[in-house]
Amino acid sequence: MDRIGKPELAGLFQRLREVFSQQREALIALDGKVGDSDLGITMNKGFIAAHEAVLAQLAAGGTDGIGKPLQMAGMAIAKAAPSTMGTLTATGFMRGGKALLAAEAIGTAELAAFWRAYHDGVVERGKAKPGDKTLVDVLGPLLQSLEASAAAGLPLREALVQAEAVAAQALEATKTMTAQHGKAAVFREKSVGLQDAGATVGHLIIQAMRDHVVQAHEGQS
Amino acid sequence: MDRIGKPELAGLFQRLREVFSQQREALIALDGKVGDSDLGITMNKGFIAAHEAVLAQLAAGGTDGIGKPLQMAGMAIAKAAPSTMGTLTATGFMRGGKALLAAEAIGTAELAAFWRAYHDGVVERGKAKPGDKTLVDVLGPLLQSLEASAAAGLPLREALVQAEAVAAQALEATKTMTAQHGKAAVFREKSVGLQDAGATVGHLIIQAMRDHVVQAHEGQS
Amino acid sequence: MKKFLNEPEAFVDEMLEGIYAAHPQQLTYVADDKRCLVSVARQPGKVGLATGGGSGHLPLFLGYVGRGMLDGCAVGGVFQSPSAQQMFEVTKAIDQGAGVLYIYGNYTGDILNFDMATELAEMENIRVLSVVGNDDVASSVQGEEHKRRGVAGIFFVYKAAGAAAEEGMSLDEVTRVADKARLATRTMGVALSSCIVPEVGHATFSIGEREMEIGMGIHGEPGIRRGPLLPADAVVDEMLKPILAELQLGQGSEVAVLVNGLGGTPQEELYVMYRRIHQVLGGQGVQVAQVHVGEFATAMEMAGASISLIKLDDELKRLITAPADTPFFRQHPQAGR
Amino acid sequence: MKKFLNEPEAFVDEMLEGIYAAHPQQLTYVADDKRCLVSVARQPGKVGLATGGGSGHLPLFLGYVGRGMLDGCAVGGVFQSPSAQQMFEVTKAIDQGAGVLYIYGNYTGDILNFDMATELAEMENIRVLSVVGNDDVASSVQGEEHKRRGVAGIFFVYKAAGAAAEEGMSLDEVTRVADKARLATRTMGVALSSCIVPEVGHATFSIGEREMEIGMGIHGEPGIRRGPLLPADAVVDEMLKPILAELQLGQGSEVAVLVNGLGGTPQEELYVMYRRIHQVLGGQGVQVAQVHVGEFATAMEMAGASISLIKLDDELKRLITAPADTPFFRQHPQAGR
Ligand SMILES: Nc1ncnc2c1ncn2[C@@H]1O[C@H](COP(=O)(O)OP(=O)(O)O)[C@@H](O)[C@H]1O
Ligand SMILES: Nc1ncnc2c1ncn2[C@@H]1O[C@H](COP(=O)(O)OP(=O)(O)O)[C@@H](O)[C@H]1O
Ligand SMILES: [Mg+2]
Ligand SMILES: [Mg+2]
Ligand SMILES: [Mg+2]
Ligand SMILES: [Mg+2]
Repeated sequence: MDRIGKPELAGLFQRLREVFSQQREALIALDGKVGDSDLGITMNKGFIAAHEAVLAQLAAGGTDGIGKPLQMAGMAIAKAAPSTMGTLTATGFMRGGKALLAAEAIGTAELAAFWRAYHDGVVERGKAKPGDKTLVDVLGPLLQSLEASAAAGLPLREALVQAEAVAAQALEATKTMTAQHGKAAVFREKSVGLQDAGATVGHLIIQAMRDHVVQAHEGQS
Repeated sequence: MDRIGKPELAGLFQRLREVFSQQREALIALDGKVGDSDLGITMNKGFIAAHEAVLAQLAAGGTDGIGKPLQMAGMAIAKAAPSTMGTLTATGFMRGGKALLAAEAIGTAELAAFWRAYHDGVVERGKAKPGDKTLVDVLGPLLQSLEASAAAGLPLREALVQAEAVAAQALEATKTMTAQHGKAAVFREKSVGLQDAGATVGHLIIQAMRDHVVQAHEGQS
Repeated sequence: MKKFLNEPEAFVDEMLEGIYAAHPQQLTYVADDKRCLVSVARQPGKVGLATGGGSGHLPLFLGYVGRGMLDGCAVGGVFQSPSAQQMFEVTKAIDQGAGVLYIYGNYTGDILNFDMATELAEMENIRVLSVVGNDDVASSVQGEEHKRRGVAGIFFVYKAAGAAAEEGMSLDEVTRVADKARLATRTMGVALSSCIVPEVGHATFSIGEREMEIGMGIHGEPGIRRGPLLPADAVVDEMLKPILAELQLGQGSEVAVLVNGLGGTPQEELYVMYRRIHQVLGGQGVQVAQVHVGEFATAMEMAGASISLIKLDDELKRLITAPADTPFFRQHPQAGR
Repeated sequence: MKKFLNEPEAFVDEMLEGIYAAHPQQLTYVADDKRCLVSVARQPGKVGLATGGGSGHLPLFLGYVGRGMLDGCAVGGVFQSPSAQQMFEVTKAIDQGAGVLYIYGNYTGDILNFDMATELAEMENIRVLSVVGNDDVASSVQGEEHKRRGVAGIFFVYKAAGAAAEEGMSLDEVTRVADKARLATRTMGVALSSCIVPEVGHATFSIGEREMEIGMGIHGEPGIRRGPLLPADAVVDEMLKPILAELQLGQGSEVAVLVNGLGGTPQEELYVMYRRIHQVLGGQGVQVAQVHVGEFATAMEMAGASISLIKLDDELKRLITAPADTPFFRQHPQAGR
């Protein structure tokens, strides 16, 4: 699979829903260390709503591009999970979807455009800088990797494998940072050594995208 | 010692104070089973106040009979311990003291008169009947014993030894009764098998009187 | 013992110092004794209303001293009766020549002392009557109502009697009203955790992590049954059952409702309970004229709640909805629900 | 989990059903969404005041919707922000053409959503301004006030802004007043036990049987120091110190005081604390114009308390003491302390 077509969004969001259902307790625990333990709950809710919104949008048919269901997913997350990460994730999907309103399917270039808009939306709303130990610290490297892959004309599968690896590394790097935003910020030094919870969500999303494409690919070959 | 004179009240109330200080936790525990755990606290407070009131009354001198300091003890208990047992004990000492206003010292006849008034005051105020599992179930037998001793002309020491024994037995008998009054009443059947807390206080008072007289006697002999 | 206190022995007096410091325009004390609390305002000719009882139940008892409710309160130690002398001092201070009504809960210690205080007051030619709250349906069976404890429902008795006195009714009339309110009120409680008496220093009773006790009293007196904590709706249904039966509520009856937290239960949960009460009453065609949800009669930090209903006639409705302004309870004119 | 609830997921909506059932003459909702709560009364031409935030803090946030305070509130899940859409629905409903002021606490989730809601409102030509409460001195150092959490002190901001809107001030004026109240307010909290989020089902944090945490936030955010539970007076002294220093209170300053229970602490203990506050303020010649003791901003069943002070000038004093009538806060005209 070199492109994610509109109908395949159902499977992708099904996977995202499953991932955040499986990761519910782990994210609760992670957010519990320097936060309020809600991340697992909100992400779980958010991606249930996102999956259902995507299904509804696909069922409605219509000739919209692939961006529309992504926007709808974002709006559903905004409604179902209005926490920090919920709102940022919602903003990400709404902006990313908007960038792909005219696109038919997602190839490497479209994926880079999606994550560019996603990243910029999150930064605009949350005002976090690189190194602040947030989601942005995964989104930045992830985006650079995808833009490089797009420039190099890499197929979607390779681009995602690389991007996931970069995101995993970037996630690991958040351990050395000191939290500057949200609930974790008050823990200051205590947050050092811990992996950022929001960044973990960022990584899980790209990981799910990679797994979706890789698996579909394996199914094909 | 065949009579308790006015100056010896200081020692008697010192002893009562000590008894209720020592029995504090035991009475808390006893009242805790079918009550509110306050009995040890209130009796402790009550007899500290009674001792001090008696000392003050004795220090003031005056030619009053032995009843006056006993009344003052009762009033002090009323103020310091306005619980059920505090108020009943206060009523007992006030009424008992009133009965001895003209007496110079306490012999067997005076002791019987004291406890007659004590008993009647408690019954008038609390309206408990024999068998209701209250203080009254010790006061009744105790009084009968003392009145019999007085009629028989027994010396104070013997009268007290007998009265204490009767009270101890009567206290034991409360175990078979079902509580009808106060906080214990709601426990009904659960109260069966347990020794009544208020009756225990009645027994402790007569026991302290006996010990006071017996010990003074041994000191003399 | 997780409490904000200094010396446990000083707890009640320090609390009272805080009360007087916070409400100097409304509350003061007499006889040089902080535990003899009276309203600053005196209304000449008005029947005096006094209450009294142990501390540890705020807003009970002293919190309802103020305009439209009570005139004075004798304050006891935690879960302890105040003394007869203290009650008598309050009585003397609030009597305006029209006599004084005592409204208090059915506890032996309080009864003994209020009886003594009545004798003291009568010696000074102050006419005193008493109404003894016994709203707790869990504390004794029907036919033995005189053995029942007084709990949160006494709030309605204070409110009705207070408004009646404010209207200028005589002592006998105010007493009639108070007694009518008492007879029309029923309460049922449920406890989830124990309280701690400061001077005792440990929990009054123990209860399992997933247990509740239906019918428990506000000092931890035993209830009707202990069992696994049920869903809120089931708990409410069980609590309402005897209340509805005894008050003989039906189509067209009108009530006021009090959902009372015992001290450790969040208000959110009380509203979850009220939701169910409202459903059940609505289902039976019972009209709700007024609702109070919050803390009205607590047991220190006990987790738990009680539900009180008062069946209203026109007179009680008028009095219950009349304005009031006390440190712990304020109701604007024309306060419906 | 010792809670009165049915399904944990239904907790907030069932609580809201209880709220609407109990206060039908005061509160209703819009957009067919119970979480979009608004006052029944509309005052034409008045600046609209909206708030919003997580549930689990009653009376915060919705409890202050009513005459003399707020017009609407977007209600979130327990400790969760409501959504931007919900805030926007409330905004549309309460706007009377004079614009809307958002007053809410400084939490990232709330900020993100209120910012989104502002954008939505502006697209509909509703002018919206925001004042973000950040009264918690424990949550960041001086000079970094923008990082501080908003806690119970927001009550004073609501009260001042609500009275200002009631007086007919413009959006800019009401905002000026709200901001003045915000800048004049400081809060410090202390926690003795954890709370339980229904959907999580266990304690948010653990704390020793004889420990306290000074400066803890109302969601269990870490405080300044954890240590053995000290006597109440020492706790109060430690809490007051930074407040007094930052507000630069001295001889002749005038303040209003809020002693707030976090949910599991008996009111008796809050008054023991107020006693000490009164002593300390009196010792420094600070005048107390008004005192509130009770629950104003809770953290479910958390045992603990917070102290808030607002330094008053004539304008703030007038607004703070103006009457109010909301489901959770009533103040008669001419209410002094
Ligand atoms: N201003 C911000 N910009 C971007 N990400 C942020 C910001 N503040 C917090 N985050 C991210 O949000 C995560 C916490 O998310 P969440 O649990 O939803 O927060 P909350 O429970 O406080 O609403 C953090 O781990 C961090 O990655
Ligand atoms: N009406 C009554 N008459 C006589 N004694 C009573 C009566 N009611 C209770 N008592 C006695 O009081 C004891 C309890 O005393 P106390 O702990 O002071 O009661 P409370 O704590 O309820 O005020 C009981 O064990 C019983 O002996
Ligand atoms: Mg979180
Ligand atoms: Mg007792
Ligand atoms: Mg007692
Ligand atoms: Mg959160």
